[in-house]
Amino acid sequence: MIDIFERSKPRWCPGCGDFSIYEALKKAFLELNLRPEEIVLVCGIGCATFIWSYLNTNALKGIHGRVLPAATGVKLVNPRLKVIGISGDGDAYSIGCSHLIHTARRNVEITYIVVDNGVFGNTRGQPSPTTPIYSHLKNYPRAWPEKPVNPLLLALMSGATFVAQGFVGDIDRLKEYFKEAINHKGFSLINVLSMCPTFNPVRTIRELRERIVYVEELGAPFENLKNAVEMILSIQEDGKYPVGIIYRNREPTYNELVGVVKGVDLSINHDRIAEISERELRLRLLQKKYT
Amino acid sequence: MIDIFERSKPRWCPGCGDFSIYEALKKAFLELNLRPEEIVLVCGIGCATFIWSYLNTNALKGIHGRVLPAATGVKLVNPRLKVIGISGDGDAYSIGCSHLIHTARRNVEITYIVVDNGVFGNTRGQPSPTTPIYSHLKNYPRAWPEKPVNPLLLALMSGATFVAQGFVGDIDRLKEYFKEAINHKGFSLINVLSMCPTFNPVRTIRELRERIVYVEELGAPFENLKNAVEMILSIQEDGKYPVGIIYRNREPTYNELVGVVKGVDLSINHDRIAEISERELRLRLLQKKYT
Amino acid sequence: MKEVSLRIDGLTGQGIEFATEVIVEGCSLRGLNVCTFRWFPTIVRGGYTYSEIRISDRKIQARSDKIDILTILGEVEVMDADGLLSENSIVVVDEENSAPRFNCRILKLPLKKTSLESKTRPNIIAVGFISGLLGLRLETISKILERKISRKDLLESNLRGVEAGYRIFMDTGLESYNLPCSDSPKNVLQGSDLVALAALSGGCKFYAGYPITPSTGIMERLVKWLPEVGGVAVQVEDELSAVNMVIGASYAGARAMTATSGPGLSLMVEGIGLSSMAEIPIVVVDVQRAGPSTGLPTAHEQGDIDLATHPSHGDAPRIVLAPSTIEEYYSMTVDAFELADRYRCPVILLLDHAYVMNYFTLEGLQVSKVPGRRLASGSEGATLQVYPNYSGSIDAFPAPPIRGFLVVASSVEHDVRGLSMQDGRTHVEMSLKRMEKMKELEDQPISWEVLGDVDAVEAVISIGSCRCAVEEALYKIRKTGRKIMHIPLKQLWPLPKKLEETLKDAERIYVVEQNASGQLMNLVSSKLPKRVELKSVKKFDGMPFRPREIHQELMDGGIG
Amino acid sequence: MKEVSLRIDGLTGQGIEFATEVIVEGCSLRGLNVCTFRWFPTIVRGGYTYSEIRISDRKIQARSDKIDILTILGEVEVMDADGLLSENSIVVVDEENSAPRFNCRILKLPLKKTSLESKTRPNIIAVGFISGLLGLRLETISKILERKISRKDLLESNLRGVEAGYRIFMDTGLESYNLPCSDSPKNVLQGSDLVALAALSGGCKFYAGYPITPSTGIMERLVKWLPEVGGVAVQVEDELSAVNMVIGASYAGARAMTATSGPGLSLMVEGIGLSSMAEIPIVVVDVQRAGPSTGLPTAHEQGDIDLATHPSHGDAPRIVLAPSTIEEYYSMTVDAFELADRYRCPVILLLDHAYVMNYFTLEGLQVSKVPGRRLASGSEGATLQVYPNYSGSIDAFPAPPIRGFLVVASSVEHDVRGLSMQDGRTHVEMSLKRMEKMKELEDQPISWEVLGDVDAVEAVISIGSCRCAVEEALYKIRKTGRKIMHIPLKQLWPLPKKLEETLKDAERIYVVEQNASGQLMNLVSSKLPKRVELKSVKKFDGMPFRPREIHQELMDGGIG
Ligand SMILES: Cc1ncc(C[n+]2csc(CCOP(=O)(O)OP(=O)(O)O)c2C)c(N)n1
Ligand SMILES: Cc1ncc(C[n+]2csc(CCOP(=O)(O)OP(=O)(O)O)c2C)c(N)n1
Ligand code: SF4
Ligand code: SF4
Ligand SMILES: [Mg+2]
Ligand SMILES: [Mg+2]
Repeated sequence: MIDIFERSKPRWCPGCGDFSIYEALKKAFLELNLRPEEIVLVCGIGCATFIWSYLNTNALKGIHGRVLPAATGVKLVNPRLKVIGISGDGDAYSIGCSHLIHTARRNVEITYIVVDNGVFGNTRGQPSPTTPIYSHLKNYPRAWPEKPVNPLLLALMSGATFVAQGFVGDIDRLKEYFKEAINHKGFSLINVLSMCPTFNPVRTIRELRERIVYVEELGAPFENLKNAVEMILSIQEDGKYPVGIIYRNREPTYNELVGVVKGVDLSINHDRIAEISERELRLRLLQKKYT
Repeated sequence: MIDIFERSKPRWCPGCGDFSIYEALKKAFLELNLRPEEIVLVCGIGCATFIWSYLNTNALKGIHGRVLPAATGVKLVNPRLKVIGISGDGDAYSIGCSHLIHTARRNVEITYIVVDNGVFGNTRGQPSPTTPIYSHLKNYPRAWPEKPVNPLLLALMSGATFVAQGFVGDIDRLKEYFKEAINHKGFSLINVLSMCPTFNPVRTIRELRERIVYVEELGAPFENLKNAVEMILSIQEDGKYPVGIIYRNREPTYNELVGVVKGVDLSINHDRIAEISERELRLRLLQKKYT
Repeated sequence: MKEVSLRIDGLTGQGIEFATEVIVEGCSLRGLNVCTFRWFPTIVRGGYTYSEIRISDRKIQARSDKIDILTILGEVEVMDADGLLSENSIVVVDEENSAPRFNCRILKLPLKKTSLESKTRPNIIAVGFISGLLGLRLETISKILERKISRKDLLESNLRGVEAGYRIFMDTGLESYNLPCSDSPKNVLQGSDLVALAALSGGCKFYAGYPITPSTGIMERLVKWLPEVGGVAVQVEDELSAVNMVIGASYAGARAMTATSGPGLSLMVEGIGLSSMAEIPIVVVDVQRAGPSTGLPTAHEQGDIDLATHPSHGDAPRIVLAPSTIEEYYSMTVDAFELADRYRCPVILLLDHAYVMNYFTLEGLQVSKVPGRRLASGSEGATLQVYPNYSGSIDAFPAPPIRGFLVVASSVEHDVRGLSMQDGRTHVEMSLKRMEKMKELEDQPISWEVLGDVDAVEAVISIGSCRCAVEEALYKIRKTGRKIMHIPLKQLWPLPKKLEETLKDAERIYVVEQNASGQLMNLVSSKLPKRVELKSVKKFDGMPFRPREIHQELMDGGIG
Repeated sequence: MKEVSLRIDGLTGQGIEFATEVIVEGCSLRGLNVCTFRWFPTIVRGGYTYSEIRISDRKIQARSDKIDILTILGEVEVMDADGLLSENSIVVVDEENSAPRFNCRILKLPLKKTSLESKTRPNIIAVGFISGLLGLRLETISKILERKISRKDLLESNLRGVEAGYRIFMDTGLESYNLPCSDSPKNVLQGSDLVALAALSGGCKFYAGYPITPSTGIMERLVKWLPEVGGVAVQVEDELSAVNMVIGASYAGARAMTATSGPGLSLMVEGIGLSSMAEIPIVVVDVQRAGPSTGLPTAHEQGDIDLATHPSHGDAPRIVLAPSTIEEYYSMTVDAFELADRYRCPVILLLDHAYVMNYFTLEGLQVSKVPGRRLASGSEGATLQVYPNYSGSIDAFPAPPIRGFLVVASSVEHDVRGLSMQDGRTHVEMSLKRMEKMKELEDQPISWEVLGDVDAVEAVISIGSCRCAVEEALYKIRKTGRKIMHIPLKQLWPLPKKLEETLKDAERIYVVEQNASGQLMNLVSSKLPKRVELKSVKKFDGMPFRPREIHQELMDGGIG
């Protein structure tokens, strides 16, 4: 079969975790029977986001950290499009952190994939918000002085209705999470534990493999926030990483909440506008009500 | 006694919650025997932040949403200064949201007071990130479509080492929280439940009074994250607001972590610079180590 | 021209805005033209404020050179009144307050006392009094109150108050101004109404914004109106989000806009560059306020010319427009959407605080019927390009999904298909292609006008709302036989070639603008003849020009 | 002048940077001058890259006009070599790769095979070969490797590889270039070393930044060096945070700086306005890269002139400097800290990718001994003001705590004490006060130079690193007797008055810059004589000018 989703041969460093995400995502698209035209990849800046060059879909390659606002604009206007946001951990949790929180609470129907390799790969090796405190990275000449962020918990606390963590060492499951997330009505965050062999010596696939805990076996996905939070906290206390779909819930999406379930009406209705104009021009002041 | 902390008579709308915060903060300063010169108020933009005009201390009145970065700069350079950040809920959780998360995880020794009146007061009545979903506010002509943020949980999840919630209806306790926060070695967030009678009809002092739960009685402050989170979630599930110091912990501060416990050495040592210059100019390339 | 100018001074929270609205409506219902200006502070209650209402039988869009009736509601020090009061002016002050020392007729009236009696507030009593003085009928004012106030008890006390105020006027025995009232009402509105209406007319279907004075009114209107035409307006977390969301919406097919003021424009700069590079059309409205930084957030200034005309790192083509009349607040906002789509680039509309937030009579608005955005369809797939060369017309816009065609828009350098290209040659080609689009507008600027004597050797260049004050000043000067042309410069970027051509024989040029550093002067100075006498006419005290201020500058012998 | 130019082409990940460093060090240890240029893509592995090394007995800071030795490591299509190779050039290619069709001496060598034998990589074999060709001693190269590589096995394989490469050279029987080597080593470094060192010298004690190519090197150095002088450098969450943190640090008493590139500068615009309004000195380094938007992030361009010179809404005084030689990367960075403190405003240093990221020989650096910031003390309390008028010298800086004095700095309009003022009069006074500071620099610009024939009627204006390429081109032209003056414009804002004066009799002016829209031309054009022949000399393919490119433009008859 011709690979309809391959635009060009991916070119990451050998051993880069990004390849697995590319594979898993391609498979998810194929298994969901999606057509390239109905998918929009909204990408930030960073190695992981290069995926827009390699995957054959529509793409809006934006600027650093602004994936979610741009993706929200796309989804509000045309919800028939499958909107997939792609960021690295720097793009999502450093410069883009605020948008994650606000997009989660709006519950915009976006599949947000964050490739978390614990480093700024593309700028060649500085610590990222998921780099563990006291790490020594290649291009930061001192021990890193910050506690890492907690993306899963931040998303949950902000009202995300689908929160998962994937692992590049397990492409099949990753693909399943992607599929579930794409089918989810609402905002989904999938933080994908990945690695950057070129610049992040602190995190290796072996180390990751040893530290992951599949949460299915612990009763996930939960619909109850408290259960999800407790589970994550417990697993993290043991120095482990939860992997799987942790939380899932159906709540009104932003398109539903702001009244554009079918998207924006792109045709222009001059009569309607004339009516509004007539009403507002003539009666603008008289209309204003004081109580 | 002359009020050394009063610069000029405060001018908020009658009934505004900001007066109580002003009073509580002034009292906290007095009871802690602080001198105006050793305090720096770092303020954003919004009604609450006008406090810099009324309180007689040093002040850095910055721009909207950037209180915490500016405050971090001050504290790193001179930790002998008591650095108090003041924001409204819009300043802190809307435009400034990302800085809250990153400053919390750095554990910068800043007392961050957020006056949470559930509305953008200063721009005359738009919904803020703490406005409840479906609210009708004065200057937003439709029902508000967003779930509110969860400031206490966000701060906790980000690693804040002191998290409290105050209530303007109880100035005495508020003052105590402020005092404890100012004395805390690390980042402290005090979210103060307040109201804007001019623009926020949704939140009244009566309603707030009915819905607060004092957490002292529930064993707070906790040192254990899980306990704190569970308590907040439980209280919120009941539609109530926890009030009190919820969480407190001693961890290394950012000044300690980056090696400026006593602040930055402001004198210039030309010999030391010459040494570095000599070393780096001559041996720049030879020094770089590959492994 | 018959006109009366009145002003109400007091403190925020005293209902001066409400009083203004009622009087403005009253005049409008009686067929008069109005134009207002409000000075107000950032604090919501208790700060010094005043409201100026100019009433005339002619179209007016500038401030008045005089105050006929000054009503002082609070215990305040009246500012900005020097030389505006004459012996014929009437000053109304509450009998309990200290009377100002003006050389005119001072009336000490029982405003407060009467308001207590009628269980309302002094502003309402003042409205009654002023209505009488203006010759507005009590029933007109009552009708307005009835439609404005829904709470019954409140309405009743207001009606009582207005009547009482009216009665005070009757008791003074003063004569009403003899204004040419009629029974054919006139439309009155704020600039923000026009911008929001024009957005609808221009086919805007998506708005995202973050509140900031003085732009917030535009968002408020669109949150209400856009859903009525199948669109949507959202309030977002900050300006970074706003501009990027608008870009996403436009990529997906909708004409889209955001509005902000200086600090927000500063934050949007990176996004504006993305719009330019990815060739995704957006409209960014910047309602200027006094800077720099937070500055005087509720005051009028034209200090964003510099930033708006240079709004990004790199070579990022953009269009910057500055409408100069209230009518152009409508027409040029529509233009902005058309130009954005035609040239696939950001269009920045540089607006004035004074026009956006105040009231103006508007008549004979030409409602635009532009066709909106035409979307590319799958049948065009074969010839379709994401980044075609500019064709001289508005191409069909490629929004996903298009059968057989993928829309790849990108912030990194790309070829015509949108695919990433890192070689220097593509960068050169595409940079030139992007810039090429600007040439047409250089040659055929939008809304170009030369007013007055086109062959004069004296010329005025003005920007935005300065135009109307300049025209009033020139009206007087021209009557003396002095010839001056006036170019209200409305397309700031790209600068029209016509500017240089038109001015090539000018010997004396006045550049009129409202900022301290002469940003308009800097912008145009390379287009002006070299050995010309140049005079920068600036005002930057937070208030719009009055005609006489410009008049004086134009009459001053000394230039240079 | 004796010189050799070499280039290594291949793919990222093939160790071309390492090879460059070793050769550069080798040359430096042997007393030669070098200057390099690296072309590289955004992808970390597998993208086309090349490294150019120009070696000379004289000081050089521009690219070469020729390639003497071209080594091709990967299977790539060689770019940007047109007209640079002559019959005397040597092209080295791996015997397993396809040979390019150049009209010069092609050597197919067993680079890969040999590298496998010596358990190292082809880049090392190439280094050995090239060293031989350059006449560098094998022991020099070995010494370098010993100091660079700490892992023993790696070092050994590298030493083997270099030796094997050297042997290949010997086997070819080629003659070494006869370069004037010596045993007195020369210093070599990157622009980022100089900027970081100058920050220390300028008294900088605080750095906050967010990584972005090509500025990141400056942060990396300061994270290491600042603690050694009692300061601190932190990596923060974004550029908004960086600029505001630096403002906070400066308020608290420390000279402070941030560094970024175009996209980051765009995000810092609002903060730069705060620095200007609150009169808190900061230094913002912008290492330009090719835009707009993300553009070509690893390429050289001078496209941020527009934004840097108009970096805020409102009237926000600022200083913009663009050093033009590697030596000035040091001296003008020190100047930046001095000027920021003297005028209490933001200083933007506009730097070039090519100078920041490449290697240059530096000799005789004048180490600055500026006194750093002087802090105000309590004893001055009585006369102290937060916002004094500019006094003509660097005032003591008021940082809290000061006994008996409160430091109130503010983004909103304020009086001299920093207290909020909302009246128009204060705004006018303070706006003028802020702008007044810029006048001195207009009259007495920093680092003003006119090179060559000051009385010539032909002139070149250049910016940044273009200077050195221009000077090389002019060197040839001047030898023919043609007189041209050259102004490397280093103070972009405020524009020096001297510019206009110096050029008033010019008849033909070339403006040399590296961007598509002619931003420098736009900036200076109002200062140029009106009836002058103007030629814009631009290059914007992501690479610095070569002297011959400028030479050709200056020799072209057609101008205009
Ligand atoms: C405004 C802005 N600041 C900084 C950069 C530089 N930059 C590009 S990618 C990146 C971070 C990359 O890290 P991450 O998001 O984790 O992606 P990765 O490369 O690791 O996949 C940064 C800081 C930029 N492009 N824009
Ligand atoms: C960059 C920028 N955007 C927007 C604004 C306008 N603005 C001023 S204060 C404010 C929010 C006020 O709300 P909050 O922080 O809750 O403070 P409050 O007035 O309620 O105390 C906004 C949006 C601004 N000053 N700067
Ligand atoms: S630098 Fe790291 S993240 Fe980037 S492609 Fe290479 S391995 Fe992957
Ligand atoms: S508008 Fe609201 S928040 Fe602002 S001063 Fe008035 S009551 Fe307080
Ligand atoms: Mg990463
Ligand atoms: Mg608020």
